[in-house]
Amino acid sequence: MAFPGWGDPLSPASTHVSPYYIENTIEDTSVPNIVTAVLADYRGYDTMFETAVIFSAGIACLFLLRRMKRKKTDFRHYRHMATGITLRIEQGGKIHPTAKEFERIDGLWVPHDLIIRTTGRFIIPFIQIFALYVIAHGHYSPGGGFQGGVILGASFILFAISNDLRSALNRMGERLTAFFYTAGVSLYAGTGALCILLGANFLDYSALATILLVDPVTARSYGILIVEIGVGIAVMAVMVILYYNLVSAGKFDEGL
Amino acid sequence: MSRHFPALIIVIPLISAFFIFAAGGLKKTYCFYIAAAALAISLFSSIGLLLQVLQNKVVVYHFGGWAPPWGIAYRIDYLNGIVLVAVAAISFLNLVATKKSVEKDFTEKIGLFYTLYVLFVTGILGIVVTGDAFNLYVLLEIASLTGYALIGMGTEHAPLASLNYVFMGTIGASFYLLGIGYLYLATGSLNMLDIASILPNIFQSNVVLLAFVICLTGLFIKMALFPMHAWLPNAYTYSPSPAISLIAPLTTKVMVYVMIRFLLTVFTPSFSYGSMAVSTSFVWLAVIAIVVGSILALSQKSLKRMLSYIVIAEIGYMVGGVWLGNRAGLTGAILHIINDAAMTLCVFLVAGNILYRLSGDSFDNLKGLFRKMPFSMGAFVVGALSIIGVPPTGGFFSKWYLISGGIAAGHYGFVIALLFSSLVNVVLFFRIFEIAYFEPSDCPHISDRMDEEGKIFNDAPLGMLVPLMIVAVGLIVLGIFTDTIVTKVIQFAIPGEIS
Amino acid sequence: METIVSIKPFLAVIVSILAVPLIVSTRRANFREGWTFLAAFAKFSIIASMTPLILDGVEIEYTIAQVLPSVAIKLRVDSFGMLFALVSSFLWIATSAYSVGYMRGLKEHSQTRYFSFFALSLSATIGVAFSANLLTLYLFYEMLSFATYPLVTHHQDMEGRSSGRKYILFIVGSSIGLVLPAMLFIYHMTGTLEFANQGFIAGIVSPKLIWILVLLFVFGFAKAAIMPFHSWLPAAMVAPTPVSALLHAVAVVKVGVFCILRVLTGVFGTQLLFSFQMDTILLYLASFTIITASLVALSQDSLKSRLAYSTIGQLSYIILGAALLSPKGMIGGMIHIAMHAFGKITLFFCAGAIFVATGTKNISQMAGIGKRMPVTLGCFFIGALSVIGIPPGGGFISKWYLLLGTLEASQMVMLFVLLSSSLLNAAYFLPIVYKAFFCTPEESLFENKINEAPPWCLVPLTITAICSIYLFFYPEPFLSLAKMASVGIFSRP
Amino acid sequence: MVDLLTIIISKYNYWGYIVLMMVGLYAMIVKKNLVKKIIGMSIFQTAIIFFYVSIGMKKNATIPIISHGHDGGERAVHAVDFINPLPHVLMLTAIVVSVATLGVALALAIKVYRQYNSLEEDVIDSLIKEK
Repeated sequence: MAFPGWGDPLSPASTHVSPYYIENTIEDTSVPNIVTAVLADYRGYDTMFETAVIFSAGIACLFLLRRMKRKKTDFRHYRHMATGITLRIEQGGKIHPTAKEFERIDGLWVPHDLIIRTTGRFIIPFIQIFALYVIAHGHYSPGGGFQGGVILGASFILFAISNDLRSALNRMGERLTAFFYTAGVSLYAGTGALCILLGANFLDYSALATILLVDPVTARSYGILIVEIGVGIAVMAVMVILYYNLVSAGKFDEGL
Repeated sequence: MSRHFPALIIVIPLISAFFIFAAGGLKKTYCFYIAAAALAISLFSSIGLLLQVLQNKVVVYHFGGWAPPWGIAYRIDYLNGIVLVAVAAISFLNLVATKKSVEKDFTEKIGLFYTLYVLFVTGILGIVVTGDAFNLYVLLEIASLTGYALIGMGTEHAPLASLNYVFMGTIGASFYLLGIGYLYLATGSLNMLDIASILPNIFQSNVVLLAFVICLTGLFIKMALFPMHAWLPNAYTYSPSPAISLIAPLTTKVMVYVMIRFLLTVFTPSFSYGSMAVSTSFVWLAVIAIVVGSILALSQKSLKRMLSYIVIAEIGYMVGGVWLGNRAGLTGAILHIINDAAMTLCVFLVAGNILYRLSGDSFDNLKGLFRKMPFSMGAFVVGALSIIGVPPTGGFFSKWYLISGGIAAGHYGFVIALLFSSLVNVVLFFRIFEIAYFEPSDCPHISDRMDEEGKIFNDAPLGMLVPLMIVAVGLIVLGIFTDTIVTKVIQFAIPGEIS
Repeated sequence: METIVSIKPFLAVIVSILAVPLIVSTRRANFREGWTFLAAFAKFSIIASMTPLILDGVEIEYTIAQVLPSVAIKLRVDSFGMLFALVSSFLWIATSAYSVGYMRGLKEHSQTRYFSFFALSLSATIGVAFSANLLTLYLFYEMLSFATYPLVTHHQDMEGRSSGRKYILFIVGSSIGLVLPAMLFIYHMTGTLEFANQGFIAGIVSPKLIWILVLLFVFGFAKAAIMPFHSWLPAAMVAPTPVSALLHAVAVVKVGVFCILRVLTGVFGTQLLFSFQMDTILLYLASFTIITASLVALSQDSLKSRLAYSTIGQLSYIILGAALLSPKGMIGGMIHIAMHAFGKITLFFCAGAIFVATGTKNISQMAGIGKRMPVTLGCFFIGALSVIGIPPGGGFISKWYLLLGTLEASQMVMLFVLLSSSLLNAAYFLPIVYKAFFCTPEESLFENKINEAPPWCLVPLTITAICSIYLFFYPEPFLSLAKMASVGIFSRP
Repeated sequence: MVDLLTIIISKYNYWGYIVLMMVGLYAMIVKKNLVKKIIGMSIFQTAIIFFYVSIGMKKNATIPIISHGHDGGERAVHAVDFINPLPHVLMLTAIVVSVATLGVALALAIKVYRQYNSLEEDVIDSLIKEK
């Protein structure tokens, strides 16, 4: 047997396992998007671990880069926007970030560009709406947790770029992000564990029928939705935390 | 609950990772205890699984309730049952043994460290237990990513070494993934048993051959077999000691396990050992690995670096034993996966204790250590004897099986290489004993205190010593119970067609 | 040949290991040595209590652990093993007493380590004596090698380290490099390693391979110090004298020859060796070593190294006796283990006593020492007689049997070798005694008043000297044990 | 010659991914700049993703989404009408993995830069040699 040609419908790849998915997805899970069904149910266990991979990537970056203490030697410049006086603060001290009339000036500081800011402000809500749509509508159209999560994360990153990291951190702080990606992954793993507690195998969503008060098939489709949401949250948060880490080299206070 | 052991082994550490991460933000002291509890549970359930396997040969678990090949199934038989217990036990012991030095090295980041630790263990355990070729890839990546991070936080040139490890590791994993792709192309399935049932009809296909070759290449890179070993020494030398005493015993050995799994289960032996020329040439590769590893180890000047070259040589032992393709050789290889993991853990834990007390692990720093750290060095002696291969330690018996496998296969190059490396190990370790024994310690260290005979006594704290002692005793116990392990478990792990 | 299962052999092995933690944990010197004595006496009494059974032709077995299919870590006490065990366990008592005197006399450092490793190596020795199969033999052989390393390097100076290096390199190198593969080959061919009176590889292994295996074993057990694998022995003489005495006159070297005899008889079997003319090569190896060692010994001025080379020669007597493949020769070889042990340990004790009392190591500075230490030198004379093989030294018996063996096997060359080497022995021992006693006052280097070594040294060496005379008159139970053993070995199946 | 050409044409997906893979390998082996190596790494992984996705392709079949919910399942579903969903699923995982690897690799690169103030391998090597 040689290599099957391009798009050969009789190749073993498309005749052995995959037809089962295509022909039984509706009966098994009532999810029209077969990819979503396979991703989150038939091979849901893989997907849980790919979420775990993302999670561990986030942790790894924190572990490698995050600087808990700052060096005593470095100093900061702050500019009082009203008067234009620039203060220099030694020994790593900082003006409280909520003090709006001061702005931080560092090596990466650029005078703010009105156009970029406003465009960002306009676009970001639409991006986020679209992201939520992609997550929620993964059952019926291309999309799902990962895609949606990445788009959602992109919206935050866009905000951080168009303004600066500090204001992004004010909106979505480190702890909040951490909470999100922990919550996201544990939502996934927790659903699986719940299935064990309900007496079925791990990640066997049909067991959720008893608490969701629906028939097992619909329960599977709900279960898929739940884990997709978990994935979405986790991916979004990890994208954001990766960005924070990498741009600020783990110091979380300056950056693009 | 015992029905869910296969899931619990993996899922409990995974879920505990989230709690550890949370605890790292709130109360750092909890992290260790959560991790210990999680790993204890997975150790417990792995032992339970082994007992189930001894009872009814094989345990299968369908995730999501989907039967393979459509769903992902875990399949525990004699082969991975025993490896599973070894992995779980080692990761648990190391966790307990390194508590103090983690607190010393990562005061800020204890939470993150333990999160990565349990995630790594999750990955490794998953690799051992899974029955799905692609699932194995994902778990492999979890283990690798966390491993990169743990190594990257080491001393000196650790980040660079770790980055090179990332490159090599990624190439290895990607090759494995590609091989799986070809298998999927040829069979249309990802479940190991299903693939095995389909392959015999299409053995002569060159797609299968390509898949075989590419998978092996990936695994060889991952297990640092000789020509692809370049990443290992630096990564192991500079990495933080509590991490390396976890990574060094597990990563490479588990990769050897995966290779055995592929040769025996996925590509059935009739295919794997089909061509004499191929297997012989692989044994010769192993011989080169053993000889080169031993010789390079001779030229090292610091403990951890020397040990990491010994690890490279040990990989040669196992790969050679596997490719001998006879019962004795395979028995030796599987036995050596367990013994070598245990003795690597032992010596690396000692290296950790030394680094916990001393400024460095270069040979000059080892002077007078037998006085200063008698218990650690005592354990080190046991580990060394096991690596040299002195009865009744476990190392002797696995070496025994490997050599008799070599004789049975009439492959005397392998036999000679094994004997040679044992002799080199004698030289290596007695050199260290001499230094640690005779040279007066000229560099008194901070917090050296005198005992009543006026000797400097400064061994590692009890919390680190007790697990180390358990490991050292375990080496001898493994040796004494070799026959039980072989006759009760390993001989069933090898398919009957191999004589 | 009935066999009973009893834990006694295991106890005999383990008792001195059990003493180690006690020795380590006790700080006071007296208690420490007390433990050593306790262990020594316990060991000896256990072994002695088994002797009558053995003399009745019973064999005692005990399986410690099943480690490989059809191979266990297993002890079996037979007459030959019992002979060796008796000798070494008895001499341990004497040596412990002597060690106390010696170590205290010289205020040696780290005596705890010394005594504990001493006990450990004794366990290994008994283990070798009682081992029922090749694997067990190998296990205890290696254990002995590693346990004696700290004793050899006791002084921790440059010299001690280099000789320690040499020691480990020769002993462990040869055992891993030669014995281990040979053992594995045999296991691969036959599937078993149990010693049998007639050997167990007859007819299974090809002649050419048997030649190789025999040589692997004979050189692999380098503790037997057959040339060219002998040079560790003189080097190891840097160790404290009691160590040299017990380990290099009794335990270590005798373990070497014991192993060789065991393997030749228990693995290959005399018929097999005979049928392949294996005896000739062994005989010539042995006789070469005997003559060369004796010649070298002549040229040594340091007393201990002269003794060392004489040991090398005497060990090959035993090999030669076994290689004659004749019952009498075998008996001679076996009891020579005992006789030479008593004689040589006396000599070493004397050397140590002289060193303690006067600090001299070299023979050239011992002129007239007899005036000062008459008892010591008297015992030295007896020991020398025994080693040379002149009545009333016990060595005469063994040499007598050896000569009978050469006649029995009609090996006239060997007869000649033995006789000439006896002359050489006389030539390198008697002058010492002669100079020590009969020299003109102006030659004498010592003032003419008696000033012996401390009694802790003196008593043991007199005891061993008396023993070696006693053994000339009553060579029991060793002779009967050896006879039983050789009967078993040469009994036609 | 012609049939060779037809082979190449009919199986161009394999050649495509092989070329891409070689580009990635080349970058990882030859380039001295660590970031370029990292880029090469992701190209390498992308090549494999491309290969997998190309496996899933089926001639005259549509995307694996059944156009109606499970209440109205009257029209029978035939496997030949939909392309193979499994490779896409696997590659979603693989993409995520490669992103994660990329993140960790970049983090390490930043650490390296912090340590040596350079990402050029030969510069770093010379720095190490000096010590």
